[in-house]
Amino acid sequence: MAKIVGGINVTHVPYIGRAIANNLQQDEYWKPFFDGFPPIHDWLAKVKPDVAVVIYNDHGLNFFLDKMPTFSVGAAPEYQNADEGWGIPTLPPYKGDLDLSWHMIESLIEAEFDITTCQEMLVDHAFTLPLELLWPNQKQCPMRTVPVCVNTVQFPLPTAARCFNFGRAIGKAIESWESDARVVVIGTGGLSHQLDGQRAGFINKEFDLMFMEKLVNDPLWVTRYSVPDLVELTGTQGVELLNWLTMRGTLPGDVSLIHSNYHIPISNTAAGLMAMAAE
Amino acid sequence: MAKIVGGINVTHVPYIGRAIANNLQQDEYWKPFFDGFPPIHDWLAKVKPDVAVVIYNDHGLNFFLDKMPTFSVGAAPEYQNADEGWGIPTLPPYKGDLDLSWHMIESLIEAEFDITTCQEMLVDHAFTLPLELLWPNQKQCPMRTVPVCVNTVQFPLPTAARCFNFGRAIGKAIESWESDARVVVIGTGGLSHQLDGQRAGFINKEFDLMFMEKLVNDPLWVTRYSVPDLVELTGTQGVELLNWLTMRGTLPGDVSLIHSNYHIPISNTAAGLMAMAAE
Amino acid sequence: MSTTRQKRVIPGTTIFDGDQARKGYALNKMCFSFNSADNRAEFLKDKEGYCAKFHLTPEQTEAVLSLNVLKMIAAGGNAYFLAKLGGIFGLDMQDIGAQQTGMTKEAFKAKLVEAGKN
Amino acid sequence: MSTTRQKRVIPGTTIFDGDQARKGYALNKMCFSFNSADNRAEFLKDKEGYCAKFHLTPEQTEAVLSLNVLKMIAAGGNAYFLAKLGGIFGLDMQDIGAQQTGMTKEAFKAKLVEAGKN
Ligand SMILES: [Fe+3]
Ligand SMILES: [Fe+3]
Repeated sequence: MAKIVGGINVTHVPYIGRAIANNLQQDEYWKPFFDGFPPIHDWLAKVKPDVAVVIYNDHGLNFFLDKMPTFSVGAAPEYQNADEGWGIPTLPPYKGDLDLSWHMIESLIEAEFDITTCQEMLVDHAFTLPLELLWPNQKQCPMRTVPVCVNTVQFPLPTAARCFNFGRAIGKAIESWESDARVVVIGTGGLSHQLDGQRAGFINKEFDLMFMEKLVNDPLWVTRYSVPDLVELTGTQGVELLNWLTMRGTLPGDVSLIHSNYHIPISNTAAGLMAMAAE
Repeated sequence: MAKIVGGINVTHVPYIGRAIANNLQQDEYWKPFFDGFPPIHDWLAKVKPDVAVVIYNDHGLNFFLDKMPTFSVGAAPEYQNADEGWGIPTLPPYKGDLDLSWHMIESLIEAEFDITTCQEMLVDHAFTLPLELLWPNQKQCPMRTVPVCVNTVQFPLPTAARCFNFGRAIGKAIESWESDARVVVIGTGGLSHQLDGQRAGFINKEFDLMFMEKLVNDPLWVTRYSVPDLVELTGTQGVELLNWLTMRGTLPGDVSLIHSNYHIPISNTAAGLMAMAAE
Repeated sequence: MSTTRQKRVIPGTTIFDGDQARKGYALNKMCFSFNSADNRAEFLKDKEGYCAKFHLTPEQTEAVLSLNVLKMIAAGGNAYFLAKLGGIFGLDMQDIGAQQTGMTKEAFKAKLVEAGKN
Repeated sequence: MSTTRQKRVIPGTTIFDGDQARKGYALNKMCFSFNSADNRAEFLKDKEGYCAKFHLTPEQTEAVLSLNVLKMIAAGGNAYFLAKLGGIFGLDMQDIGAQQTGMTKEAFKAKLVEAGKN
């Protein structure tokens, strides 16, 4: 059976793409963010995953409001990045893992998650940048991948409890996959930020730090909050932390924190990073 | 609060469209099928619904395999019919009911159904023909409508139990809608038929009649069967009976059978029809 | 490359699962394009070229050109999408049923009527 | 016509719920089209004509032409889609944040830095 080696949560602001393209990693503005990664690179070199399941939200590249799924799972041989409207150069395609995709789809529907299956799928910055940050300076990402999208665009969003349980079902699916592959799960987005409205620029450091702390040993803590609570506490885009929570749900048993980092601001966002090893 | 007056299940073979267009209702081939409807027309005239929630499966008009939802709910002001590949004339647009659509969407996500919301949606013969059969000879269908799609195309399909519970959640959503509207729920498709393979033409009268009988007072009977069981028992397209089961789930409390009809064959299909009044 | 789950065997029946979907994606995508009358006309003008445009495998192209439904299914075709291809040639569901079962259309229709009598 | 549920009020914040989505569909669909460079060029050539092509309301068109983000949100615009419109004009998230909060860009950036210090 496949093994989940652990999980990583990381912010996905588009702006990061520009910093990488222009080699700004050691600039004053960017250093506190990029310096979070080397310990996680070391851990990845040690646990050697073959496949990355990436849990993120699409920002209007692959999905529009005509067909907006709550949860969707990719099942394509390859995933293309594409222009999101800013004319930023697109990244090379990502290898899929069709065996894992279909095994997950079968397990998730059996477990009564009503997913949308995507046999063709464009992946946006929320998928590409975390992979770029975690496996830097490569011509093409060395992982096989399975994209999983959570709707954080069109309200109502799935509840925190539903997301955690969705993560649990993904974890069980991976662990019941007849393969000797080593799998890392990545959740992207957040932490607190709000792009729109008179409250634009809202950040909540206190909540973010509590959330990161609880996520290790008491992840159900966050399920006490409704989605509107989470908007109030973390901002209209801060709710992307649902992707972090879904990732955490995938990890079986107890976890140990490998490394974490938190820095304000990157663009309008509180930038968080956490890696956890599965026991 | 809105009231569910009852539910209707009916076959949706495209061929029926041609019979209506050519006025063949009283021809020898079609008479046993069309004669099933007048008692249901009488019942509808008595219970006077304002809105029809139509539970069906898309046949590759609105959805392709690039984005194939398990469950989807329409939220458009109007739904267009369109060419499905056979060049049959398209029917006039159907009025939506945005208030009910969004109320259902909010309730269903809260109840942990991971639906796809469709703010633009083409409706195929599985939606249009049942409305045509139930409200014949009208310029435009007099109901406001909410389309609900169940995936019966790409396996794995949702289990029978999941479909029944999805129906239950739809029923609760309708009944908690602050409106004085009267709602009829329609499930379309089936009964036993298989279009593809060496077993094409397979029909299972015994199972269909048992299913129709159980659907009134013991609908959970069918949840003893897995989806592959249902394919074996009813054919590759016979699994469209999941739409019937979903409809049955929406009806609160006990139901009484208004009328039913069963005739073999219409095209390659065992044609079923049932109307049930909610208490 | 395929799922390792044990599959249910139902004689004469192909379940359109992930394995079928993987094989048949290009073929089904071509059939989906036949919702448009323009695309149907383009296909009829140059069938082989149209198949190539959708990157069909040789096996799929051969099945389409010979209008062999069982071969299309073996190549990953899904009944709901294939029906749109059948429609281009004016084939109804009894034509397609007869072809797959190796019966005459009359015999196939008689078999359907018979199913109502038991 | 709107949902009858009681809504959570969060000052300075619009939740993109069904009511917003109903109002904003045309505007958001136009913004979604800006994933394509050709469409962005077409919009820049004739902004008003491009808005009309997507059937924007007068209120939406006015908000787009004046590049007023708060008005776009009031007219049903969603932040994720509106960002694609902002990108056309080279606006970054601090420009957009400053405009909405009535601050200078420098003050808005200082406010963000401040949030890291408490
Ligand atoms: Fe984001
Ligand atoms: Fe059907």
